[in-house]
Amino acid sequence: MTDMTTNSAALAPSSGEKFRERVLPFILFGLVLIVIPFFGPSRTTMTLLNHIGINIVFALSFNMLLGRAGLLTFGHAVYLGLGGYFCVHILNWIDAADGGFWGNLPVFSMPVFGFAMGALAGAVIGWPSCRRAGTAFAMISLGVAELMAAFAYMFDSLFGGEMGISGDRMAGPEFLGLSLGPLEEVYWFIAFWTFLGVVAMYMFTRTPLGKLSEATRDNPERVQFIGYNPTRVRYLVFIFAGAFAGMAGGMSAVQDEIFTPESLSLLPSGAILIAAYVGGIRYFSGPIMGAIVMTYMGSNLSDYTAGWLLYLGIMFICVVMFLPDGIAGIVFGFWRGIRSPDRGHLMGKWAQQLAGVFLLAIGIIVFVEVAFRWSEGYGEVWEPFGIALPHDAILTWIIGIIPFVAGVAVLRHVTRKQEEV
Amino acid sequence: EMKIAFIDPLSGPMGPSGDAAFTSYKLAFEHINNEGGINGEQVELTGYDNKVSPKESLVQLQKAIDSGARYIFQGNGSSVAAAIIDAVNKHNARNPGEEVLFMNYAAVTPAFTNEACSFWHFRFDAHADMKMNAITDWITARDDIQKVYLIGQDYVFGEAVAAAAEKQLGEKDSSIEIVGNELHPLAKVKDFTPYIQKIIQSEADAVITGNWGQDMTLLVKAAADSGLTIPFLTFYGGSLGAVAALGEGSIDTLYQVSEGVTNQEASDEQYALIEEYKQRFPDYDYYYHRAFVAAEMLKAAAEKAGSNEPIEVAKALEGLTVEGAYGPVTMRAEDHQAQQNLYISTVSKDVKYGVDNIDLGWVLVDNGTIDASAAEEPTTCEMERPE
Amino acid sequence: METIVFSLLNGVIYGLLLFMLSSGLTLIFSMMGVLNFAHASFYMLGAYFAYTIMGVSSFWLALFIAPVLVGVIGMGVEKWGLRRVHANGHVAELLFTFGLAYLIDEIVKIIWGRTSVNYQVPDSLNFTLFTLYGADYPAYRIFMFFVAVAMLIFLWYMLKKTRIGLIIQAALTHPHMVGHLGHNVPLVFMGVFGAGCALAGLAGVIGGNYFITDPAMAVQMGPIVFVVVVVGGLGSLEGAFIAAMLIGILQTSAVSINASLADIFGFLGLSPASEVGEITISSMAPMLPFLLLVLILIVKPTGLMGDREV
Amino acid sequence: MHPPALKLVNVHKSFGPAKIIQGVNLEIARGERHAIIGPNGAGKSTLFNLVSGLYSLSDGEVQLNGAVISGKKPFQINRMGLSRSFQVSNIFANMTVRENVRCGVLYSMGYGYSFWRNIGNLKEVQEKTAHILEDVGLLDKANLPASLLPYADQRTLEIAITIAGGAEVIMLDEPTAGMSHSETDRAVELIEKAAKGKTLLIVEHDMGVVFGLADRISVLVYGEIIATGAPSEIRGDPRVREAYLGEEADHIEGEPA
Amino acid sequence: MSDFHVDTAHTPDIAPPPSGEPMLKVSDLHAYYGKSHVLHGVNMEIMPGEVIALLGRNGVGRSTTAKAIMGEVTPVGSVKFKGQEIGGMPNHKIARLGLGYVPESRDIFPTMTVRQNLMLGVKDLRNPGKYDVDQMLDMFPNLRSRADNMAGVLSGGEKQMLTMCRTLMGDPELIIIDEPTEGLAPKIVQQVGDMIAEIAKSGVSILLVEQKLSIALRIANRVYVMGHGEIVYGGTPADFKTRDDVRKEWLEV
Ligand SMILES: Nc1ncnc2c1ncn2[C@@H]1O[C@H](COP(=O)(O)OP(=O)(O)OP(=O)(O)O)[C@@H](O)[C@H]1O
Ligand SMILES: Nc1ncnc2c1ncn2[C@@H]1O[C@H](COP(=O)(O)OP(=O)(O)OP(=O)(O)O)[C@@H](O)[C@H]1O
Ligand SMILES: CC(C)C[C@H](N)C(=O)O
Ligand SMILES: [Mg+2]
Ligand SMILES: [Mg+2]
Repeated sequence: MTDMTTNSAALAPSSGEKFRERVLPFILFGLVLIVIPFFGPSRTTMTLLNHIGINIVFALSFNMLLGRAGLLTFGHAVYLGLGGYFCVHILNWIDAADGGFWGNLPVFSMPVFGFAMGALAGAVIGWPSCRRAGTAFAMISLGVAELMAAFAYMFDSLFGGEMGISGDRMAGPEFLGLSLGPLEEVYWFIAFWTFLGVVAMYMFTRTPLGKLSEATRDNPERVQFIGYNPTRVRYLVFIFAGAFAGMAGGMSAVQDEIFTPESLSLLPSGAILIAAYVGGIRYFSGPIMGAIVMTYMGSNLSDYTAGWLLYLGIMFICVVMFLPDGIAGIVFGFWRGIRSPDRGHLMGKWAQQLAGVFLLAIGIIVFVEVAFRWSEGYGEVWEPFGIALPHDAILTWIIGIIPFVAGVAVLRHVTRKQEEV
Repeated sequence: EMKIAFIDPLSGPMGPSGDAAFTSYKLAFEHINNEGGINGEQVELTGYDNKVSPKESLVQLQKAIDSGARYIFQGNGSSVAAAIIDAVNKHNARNPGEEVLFMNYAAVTPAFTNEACSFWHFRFDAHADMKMNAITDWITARDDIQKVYLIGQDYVFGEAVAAAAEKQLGEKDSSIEIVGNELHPLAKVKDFTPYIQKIIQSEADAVITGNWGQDMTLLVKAAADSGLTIPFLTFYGGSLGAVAALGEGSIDTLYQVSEGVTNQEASDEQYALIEEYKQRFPDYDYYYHRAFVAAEMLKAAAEKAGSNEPIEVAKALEGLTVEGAYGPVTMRAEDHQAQQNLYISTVSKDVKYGVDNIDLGWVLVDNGTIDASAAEEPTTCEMERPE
Repeated sequence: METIVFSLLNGVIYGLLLFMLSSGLTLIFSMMGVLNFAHASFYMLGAYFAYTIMGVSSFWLALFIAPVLVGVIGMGVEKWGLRRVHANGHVAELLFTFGLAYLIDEIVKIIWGRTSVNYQVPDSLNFTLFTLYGADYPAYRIFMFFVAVAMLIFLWYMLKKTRIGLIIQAALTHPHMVGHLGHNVPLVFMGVFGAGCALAGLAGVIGGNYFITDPAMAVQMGPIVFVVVVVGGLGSLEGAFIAAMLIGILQTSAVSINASLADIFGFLGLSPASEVGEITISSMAPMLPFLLLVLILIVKPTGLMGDREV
Repeated sequence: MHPPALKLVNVHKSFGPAKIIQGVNLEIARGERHAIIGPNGAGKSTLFNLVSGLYSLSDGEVQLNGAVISGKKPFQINRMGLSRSFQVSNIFANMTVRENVRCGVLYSMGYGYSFWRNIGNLKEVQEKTAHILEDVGLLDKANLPASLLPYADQRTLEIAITIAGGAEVIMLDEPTAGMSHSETDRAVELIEKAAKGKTLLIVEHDMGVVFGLADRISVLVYGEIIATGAPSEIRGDPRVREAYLGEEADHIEGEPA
Repeated sequence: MSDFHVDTAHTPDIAPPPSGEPMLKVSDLHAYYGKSHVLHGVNMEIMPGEVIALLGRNGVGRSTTAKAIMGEVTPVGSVKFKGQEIGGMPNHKIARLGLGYVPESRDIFPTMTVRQNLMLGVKDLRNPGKYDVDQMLDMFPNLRSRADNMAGVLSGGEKQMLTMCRTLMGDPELIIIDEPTEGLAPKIVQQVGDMIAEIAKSGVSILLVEQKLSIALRIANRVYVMGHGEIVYGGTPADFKTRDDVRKEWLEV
């Protein structure tokens, strides 16, 4: 620490620092959101971007629990789902209404209703479950998710059974001149709410309650002795997390115009857990990065390879094992590194690590791709860069094994050296 | 190049159902391509895995449309079909000039060609009421069946089957008692023994089920394990593995209604196709006859319209008739429901083509042919057509 | 009467299978404090290995070799994966096994395909044992029964009566002290994880052909196994047994009850035509275990027999 | 006449069959600096846990300024003006030093569970935090994560969090355990400053600290107070010598400030 | 790490140990808790059959020395047992070489009976040591009366006896005992002292980390005093008694 004055104002970051660290990133984020459409993205890209926006809000809300409050949940999709369902119903009410409140309600406002519904669901479900933390909380969330999904399949009039419920986003009056028909208009809608959600959730971390949720994560026992009830803290945070998830649900209702019971189940909950964790739950921006990367991979990787789920699994395990700080950890580590005095040395280390990872990746990709084609049984042969790699050729396995082994060796070497320091 | 998207489960518990159809379309379009394509354009067929999830299907649909596909084939699951119909309607309304057509080859909830009918949707399979008609006729003709048990999957299609059975049995023969009406979760039950136990206790003489995929196979497997040998009247007894699960027990207990049976009289051409299919895809049997019909009708309509534009093709499809291997197929213009012969078949040892790689196969039952005109049902469709 | 007998017979079998699956999980959790999310994946591996072994040899060989193979894989996972993650705490361990489950599922799909394989009950066990009220009772179910009971006895003996059991039990609370007494704790942990996985594998060998062997079997069994272990009380073998039986019987008997909610709560004015009223008990079967889980955790967080909170 | 700041009446605590606290009666006047000493396992920390609400009493009653607090939750007792530290450092490891102290300050300044205010804009909170940090000498480490602090600094932070809320009654459980000589001296200085005008209850094994700081001392052995009195009395008490001080009693020097 | 090494073994206050091959030789041992440096180069030697008392104020690092030897904290420097380097060895291997450890925390297994606790001390059932359970119980009648009780309900003194017996069951050649009398009633302190003397008589070497001078001086052959993470004094009890300066500077408050 450089500034060692006893002046109390010097403790808090200077306004310049504040601007750089707390305002500038959001301005940049907003600018990016505004600029994107001017590159004329295709419809596919638009859809992807919209889903990324939804998942950013969803992942951040998830991380209010896991990263900030230390509450691992396997059922966060319940709140997104309930918020979303509520909004699809509203879409239908708007569609059916002749004037009146619903008739004059712009669809643009859906995330507000999703937020309210998510908060309500969080308040109801959180009441019993927040009395416990740790594994008990996680298990309750798992039970609740399965229960809600089963429940949804039973109540057709609310959840539409297997078929789910669809709505029409073009219903109701326009707002800001957006009919919400074409995807570009939906993009503006999503961008607006994503930005709002991100800013709101960031602000939340800066409130007393936000800070206390971190304190409760670190040491719930001690929180009691500074005058707070940890159960209460968890409960309030839980409601907010549910609310923002519901908001993401509202966004999704408009984008996808359909909700099905499975959106309440363990699968989407698990997916967002992975996204947030891969992104890095210790950083505010981690889940954002995770949501971007995972949504992109989830929708595009599958176009390139049948083995995309396997790659995701491998990636996730590697993150858990070697990079507990996730992508954000890498990004910020890099950023700190290039500004630190021994950057030369660090760069060397990174280069080696990168080379190791690259080699390892080649090995893994060869194995996976060849194996997948082999298992399909249609006799298709993988031909990267025009080199045919059938599963029964020795060359194939050499090309797989050598980089794999070399990669492992390089990485071990780097870690060893690091430990010796 | 004409891009066609096939959206269905290609993995998971219902994967084989989707894959069997996918392979059929592959072969059908391969033949069409070999003969010069459709209006000179080669067909490019791409599969999209939807895991029988309506929401996932819409994501895949969007992807398919974005990649240039204008014809969407789907069949496994009426819940998915409903979502696709809705999405296609919206897409076509919002993107004039870029319309897409939905070719439904198996989702047979009657509503799709009745109150929920759409100009952009065409169904190539007979719907549940039509098939149920054949089944209930067959049951009422049998004096030894007095108690019937209904079991099905808990979703629109399962509900439609149950409703049709109740209604038609009530109308046709009031002496027949429905001793059970059960819906179980779709693709989630692993052990049907408790359900079979209930059937045994109800002392039913026959079971009617619309189950398909894994739910069909596991149901009859559990029945065989518990020694239940009453007739099973099914829509999809031909699902992969069902016959194998029952073995010889399936003879005269497993029945199905379909648009064709491999062992029935047909042209040499058809026999050759059946053999070619089996040889190309040894895991499956020739089962989705309507896939070949649908491909042929698409080609015929496009050539009749002289264009591969969906809207033109759709207009040409209306009222179009093609001569199928098991009789003529007509696309009724009123509701876009294909009209064709239906056949009731059961399992026999004495067959030309076995299924499931064993020497049992499907043969027509006596009086098992229902003519298209007899199978036809009225529609309530009020179709909105683009000008 | 018939209904009750059948529900019991089937429920007990299902319960025993659940117990076989959860015993390994209980073992691992009680020894190592690891909630293994990939447990059901090891169950799946057991089934697939058995299928493959049966293809070249016999079921009886598979019955022994498949669990051993699964156990060896489990030991590898512990040694090269879990041990590393351990330092980052229980959440990291849990997430590791969570990712592992994905990985195993995908690898199974590569090796054995995305659809089910034809793993059948061996002919020697494929006969009807007796007929009851007109329904056949396959001999295989009785075989399952005996294997499960054998597992229960084996585990109980291992945990309570052998020195290994003592060492493991001691290592749970004071791993370092046990080390200072000259026992190789990491090896014991690796062994325990391997043994737990092997038990899951054995359940797979037995359950894979009774139900169906496909890549979805892990995902479908995963959550319910957790319910058993948590409801029974984490780490309690007796608890797991009781919970497995309870859930097995509960779920199976629910399926056989035709009554609807209106039949039961009709006196409260619930109409059979209403959406809630028309729900049948049998259609609620799948959600019962989870209802039980949530209720138990809220009311008695230690589970039925457990002595510590989850 | 004020009621005593803290009053323990016939306090009992058993864990299963083990009777750990067996009838403790104690009155601590306002402004008093009271030390509890006794062998390991005598129940000193248990007594702290009982008073602060972490454990529930098996029998007896605890009063804070005349109000009964036994049976209340720890956070309720804290809000009534009693704050405690822990024998093993019990801080918010992943937060910075400043955030740690700030959390301690928040409730007392009336910000409760507020989620509509930006903590950075709460002037008084920032100032009070800085003030406390300066008092305890952690200002220069304010932006370090607490887990990276050296052991003695963590102990200091533990004290800082305890006094941050401005409670009237402060209870410190072995605040100098594990500190070196000079660190101990600094801690004692800090404790004296922080406890000025407040009531202090302290557990310590370091007799230098105890005899230097306390107005009165109680000796707890096997869950019972065997002696209470001024330091000089305690030092001379033969029972205390036998049970706890042993030979050490001869070596305790005067009462350095 | 600094490479330079102060050989404290030859500073005047540390008398050389009796000659011969040491059973345990600790040279320049450092240890850290996270970033805090606790041991700053500890040197000591223990000869076969010796009882060594390690004295020092609270928190100087005596327990840490014991832990570093046993591998509980990572030792930096050299720890040789019977000539073999044991730094970095897994703890069960150290134990199997014949080094027993009774930690400060006692760590009895509370849900097991006294007998089971003792049985766990045996490293290899096929090759048991010179003691069996009955002998142990004979030695401590207190324990015999509670042999089938859960160890968790034992009194502090009984627990202490149990942990020591448990370690003896493993037939160690050297036992490190950390604060055996901590928090014990004076009467029990006496008992434990007798017991340690008993063990020493049977030929086992002992490194006793102890605060109570009376006991330490009664049974030890030699005394080490620690201060600031290093050894500051070494000598016989007789010599130590004459060294008021050492007592004043390093032991008293
Ligand atoms: N939660 C508990 N369950 C069972 N026994 C307990 C519990 N907490 C404390 N004890 C026991 O109560 C006794 C007193 O413990 P306590 O921590 O109060 O001692 P202490 O006087 O603070 O000792 P020290 O000076 O070592 O801190 C000990 O024997 C301890 O084992
Ligand atoms: N786990 C730990 N983390 C951080 N610091 C520790 C830890 N354990 C001990 N220390 C610190 O290391 C130093 C030496 O501790 P050690 O336990 O070796 O002392 P000791 O001489 O045995 O004293 P005593 O047992 O009387 O407390 C002390 O300052 C102590 O506070
Ligand atoms: C593939 C088919 C079996 C689908 C089923 N007929 C349905 O409508 O849902
Ligand atoms: Mg204490
Ligand atoms: Mg110590």
